[in-house]
Amino acid sequence: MSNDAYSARVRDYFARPAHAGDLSGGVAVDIDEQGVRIRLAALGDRGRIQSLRFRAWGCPHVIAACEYFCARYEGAPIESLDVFQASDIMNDLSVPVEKTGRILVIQDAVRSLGRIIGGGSAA
Amino acid sequence: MSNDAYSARVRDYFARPAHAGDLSGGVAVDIDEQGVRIRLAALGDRGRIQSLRFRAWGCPHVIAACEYFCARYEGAPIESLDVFQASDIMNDLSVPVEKTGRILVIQDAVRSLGRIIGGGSAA
Amino acid sequence: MVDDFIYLDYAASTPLDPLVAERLHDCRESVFANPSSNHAAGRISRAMIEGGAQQLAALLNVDPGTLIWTSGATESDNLGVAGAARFRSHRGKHLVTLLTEHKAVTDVFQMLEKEGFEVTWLKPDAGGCLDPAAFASVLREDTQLASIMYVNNETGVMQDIEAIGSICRERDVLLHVDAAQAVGKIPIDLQALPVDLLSLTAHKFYGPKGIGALYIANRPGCRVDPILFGGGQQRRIRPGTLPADLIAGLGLAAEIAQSRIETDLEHLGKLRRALWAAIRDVEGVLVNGDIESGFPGILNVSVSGIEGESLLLELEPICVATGSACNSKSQEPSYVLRALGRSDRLAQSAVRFSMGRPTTEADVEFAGRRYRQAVARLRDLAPEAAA
Amino acid sequence: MVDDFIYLDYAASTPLDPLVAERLHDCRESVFANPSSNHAAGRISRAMIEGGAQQLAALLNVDPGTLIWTSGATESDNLGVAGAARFRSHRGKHLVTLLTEHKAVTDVFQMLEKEGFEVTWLKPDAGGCLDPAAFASVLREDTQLASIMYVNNETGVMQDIEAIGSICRERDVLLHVDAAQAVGKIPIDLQALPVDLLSLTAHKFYGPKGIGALYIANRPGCRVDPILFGGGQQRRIRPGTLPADLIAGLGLAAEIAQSRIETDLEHLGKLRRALWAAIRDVEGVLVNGDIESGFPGILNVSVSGIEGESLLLELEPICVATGSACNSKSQEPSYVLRALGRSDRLAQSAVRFSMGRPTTEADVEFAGRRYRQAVARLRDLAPEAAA
Ligand SMILES: Cc1ncc(COP(=O)(O)O)c(C=O)c1O
Ligand SMILES: Cc1ncc(COP(=O)(O)O)c(C=O)c1O
Repeated sequence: MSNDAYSARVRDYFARPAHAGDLSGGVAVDIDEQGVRIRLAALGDRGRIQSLRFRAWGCPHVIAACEYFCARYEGAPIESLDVFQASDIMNDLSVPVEKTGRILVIQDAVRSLGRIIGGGSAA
Repeated sequence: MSNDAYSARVRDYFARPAHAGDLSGGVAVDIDEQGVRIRLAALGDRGRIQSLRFRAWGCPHVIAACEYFCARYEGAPIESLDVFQASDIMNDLSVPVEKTGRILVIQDAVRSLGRIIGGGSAA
Repeated sequence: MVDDFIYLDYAASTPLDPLVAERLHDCRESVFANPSSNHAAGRISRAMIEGGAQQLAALLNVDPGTLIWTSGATESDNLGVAGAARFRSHRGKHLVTLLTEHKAVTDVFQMLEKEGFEVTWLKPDAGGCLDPAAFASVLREDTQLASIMYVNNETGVMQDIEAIGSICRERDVLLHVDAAQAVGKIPIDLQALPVDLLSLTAHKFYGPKGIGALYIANRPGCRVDPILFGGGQQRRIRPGTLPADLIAGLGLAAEIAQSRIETDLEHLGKLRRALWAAIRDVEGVLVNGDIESGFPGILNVSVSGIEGESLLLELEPICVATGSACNSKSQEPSYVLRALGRSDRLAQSAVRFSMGRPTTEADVEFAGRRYRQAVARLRDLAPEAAA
Repeated sequence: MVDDFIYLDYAASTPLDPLVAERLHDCRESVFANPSSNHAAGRISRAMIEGGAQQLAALLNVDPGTLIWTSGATESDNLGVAGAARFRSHRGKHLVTLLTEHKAVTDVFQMLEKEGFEVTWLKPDAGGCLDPAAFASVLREDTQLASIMYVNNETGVMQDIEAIGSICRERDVLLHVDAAQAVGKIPIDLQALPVDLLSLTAHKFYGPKGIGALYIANRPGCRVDPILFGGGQQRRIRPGTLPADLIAGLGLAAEIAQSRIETDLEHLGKLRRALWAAIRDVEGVLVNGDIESGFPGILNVSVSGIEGESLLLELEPICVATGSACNSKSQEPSYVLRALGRSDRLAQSAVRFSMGRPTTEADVEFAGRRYRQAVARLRDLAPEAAA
């Protein structure tokens, strides 16, 4: 309902973030920007992202966006991280525009993750 | 009740002005002042006022005041007209102060009536 | 309805539509949170407000986002007129209005004059109408705003808002319309009508008292400076906790009005004809306004040789007005009727009968009879009758 | 009460007292006429308004004639502050207020600054209190008006209005008090308290939304310029058709409040103690304001390491506020808590629990449990938890 500041998906991801937590092994990025703190951890396997986990400190949209990202990119090709777009989150989760900056922080984290995990698997 | 612009007596006198009308014989004064028009007619008898009648064009307080005057002064000594006070009407009928001017018009008419009827009975 | 009086003062205020009363009552348990609150209870209040906005928007054929809630038409008039005049004051300080506007408009213009604005006060013709050509002729390069009411509250006279609005659009002048007596009573389509700001109040169309709105067209240059300051509610245009229940009531009243506007108009037309038929041959009786055109819910008549206050008391138990309700307490003859050229005496004898949905033909026939009797008795009481 | 949420936001707004709801509903048939109308129906409305005025006057121990009806505390604050400042501007243009006032006061002072007034903004101490001596020290020869709120809407902190008012009287400075959170909740005797202008709103004490009042002491030099213009209602101080039903509702709410103010205070004190007991050992939790003094209906707490918006969502179905309702939509940390010296982060994590008559101990215990769980889960989600 339009009177709710949070879409149903945001509420759902926020309440049950299946990918919250850590991974043993793999790589991780930490980012602390715009009052948002995120850690994304990934385990790659033969060009694909095998597992994703996150930790986050921020508003409900940030937490939900992290979960959304993890749920969507587990199993995806590692290269797809390079073309990940914050605008997908904005649209799919109906994030209000004034929060664009925060969602871009997640985009930054994802891109860094892509570089690390790509570099890691090449090594 | 205080929310009523008219006291119960004003409503009563206005609705049933027993002394409205004319007298055959006697004396009368006509006055037209402050947007109020009044005719007071009186019949004197041996120093007393035997009958009083009025006609009036004005607000309800003016009409009620004329009736009040007539009802009260029928049978009174003619001299009492000289000491008639508008303030009696103001108090007894709870006339709002902004109408003082109009009630003074009635006082003028009563005083004139006193002079004429006094003069008339002396003649 | 209380039956020890006959209420013919619907232009002053209307009773709640029974459905609106029920809606208000139903709100009391679940719709009480502050609609600005970001929680479940607050969302319920917000939903009620959005529903109300949609209903009112449908009645006026506008986007709900163009509506600002106020405490009534007085505040809407103040916000629309003073707010727009100030917002555009850097472009020019000339304003135009009509002598027969409601006090909530004329008093604002007088205040603006003290603030340094220049106001042209137009006089309507003897029938109360403003000639659009006369209006056009006073507009200047620096004219920024005009305020012309839709239906006059004393006489029911209707202005040609379409023509006046078109002139305003051509000349880049904002038009504010006080539609307190028009909304919910005559069809108003703001997609078709060139109006920039429009004031309304719910209690004139069977909605609750204490709630009104200002429509602000979504056009460049059409904005208002706020007149009240506080929280960030309503895009900072008007602060204060919104009464979600009253807005829901206003919305339902608007929806009901929309569904029956034609029926209501027909009903009122019949009543006005019946009332006029009952009193038209009273000697010296005159219609203030125009019996043919004009809003049919109002019949305003003067009569020669009768004092107005006594007439009103004599008419009891019929509840009618002299002039507008806001002036009923003062003894002064209506400035609206004076502007139509009535003498002080005739203006002072004016009685405004205003009919509404619950009014019956029996009501107006009784009122007509009573009017004849009242005039006859007061004439009989007057000194002239002795002659 | 709807039972899919627990409402702990009584400082934002209260539900109608059931008796008040009945009174409002009962008004719908007979109390609808315009109270300015000089006829039988209008008299009924006037009588309702006078009754309401008497009930409110009794609560405050004032003469009913000192009360001006408004649409709520926002309008009352605007009228009291801007109206009095302008009325006395020929004597001087210095004004004094507190940084932690409600927006309906601070935004008016900011507007007055643009108009050429000079405003001294006082900072309270870390507990939110204004030291009367600090207040006295900023008064000047040309100081005309001070506005100091009674109970702070975010923290419940109470100012020493008696001491501040006495200083004002000595120095011939008018004192306006925003008592929106105090009226009907704590005893206020305006015969004893040296206050010149006092704002209130019915929906904070179980009365209807859309109606409030401004008390204007009957003392020389204590007057306000109107901020709205229109009909001659309310001695020209505030125009517009008065909502007699809402005023009757406000009056009854005032009467009910008067009869149970002590019981209510005791009830709220118990609840606040229980709530604080349930959360006080959460790591890093801090009271904003003062748990000992202060209005017992409000408990505002911050907690380290927690993002406020997520905390609020996690607390659902408990309806609470961050900061005040009017600011709930904005992401900015409360300016009130910043003025108390809280960091942005701590201010942003603030939760205001506000209790009311219907609140039970079970409600606050549930809320306390939920708060602990919420803090724990959010901490667990944060990157630090990984370390
Ligand atoms: C034409 C007109 N404008 C404005 C108003 C003011 O409306 P309200 O008293 O609801 O503020 C009224 C009614 O009193 C009116 O008839
Ligand atoms: C202290 C204070 N002042 C003023 C107001 C404004 O009241 P209202 O929204 O009823 O105009 C409020 C409540 O929102 C308040 O808490």
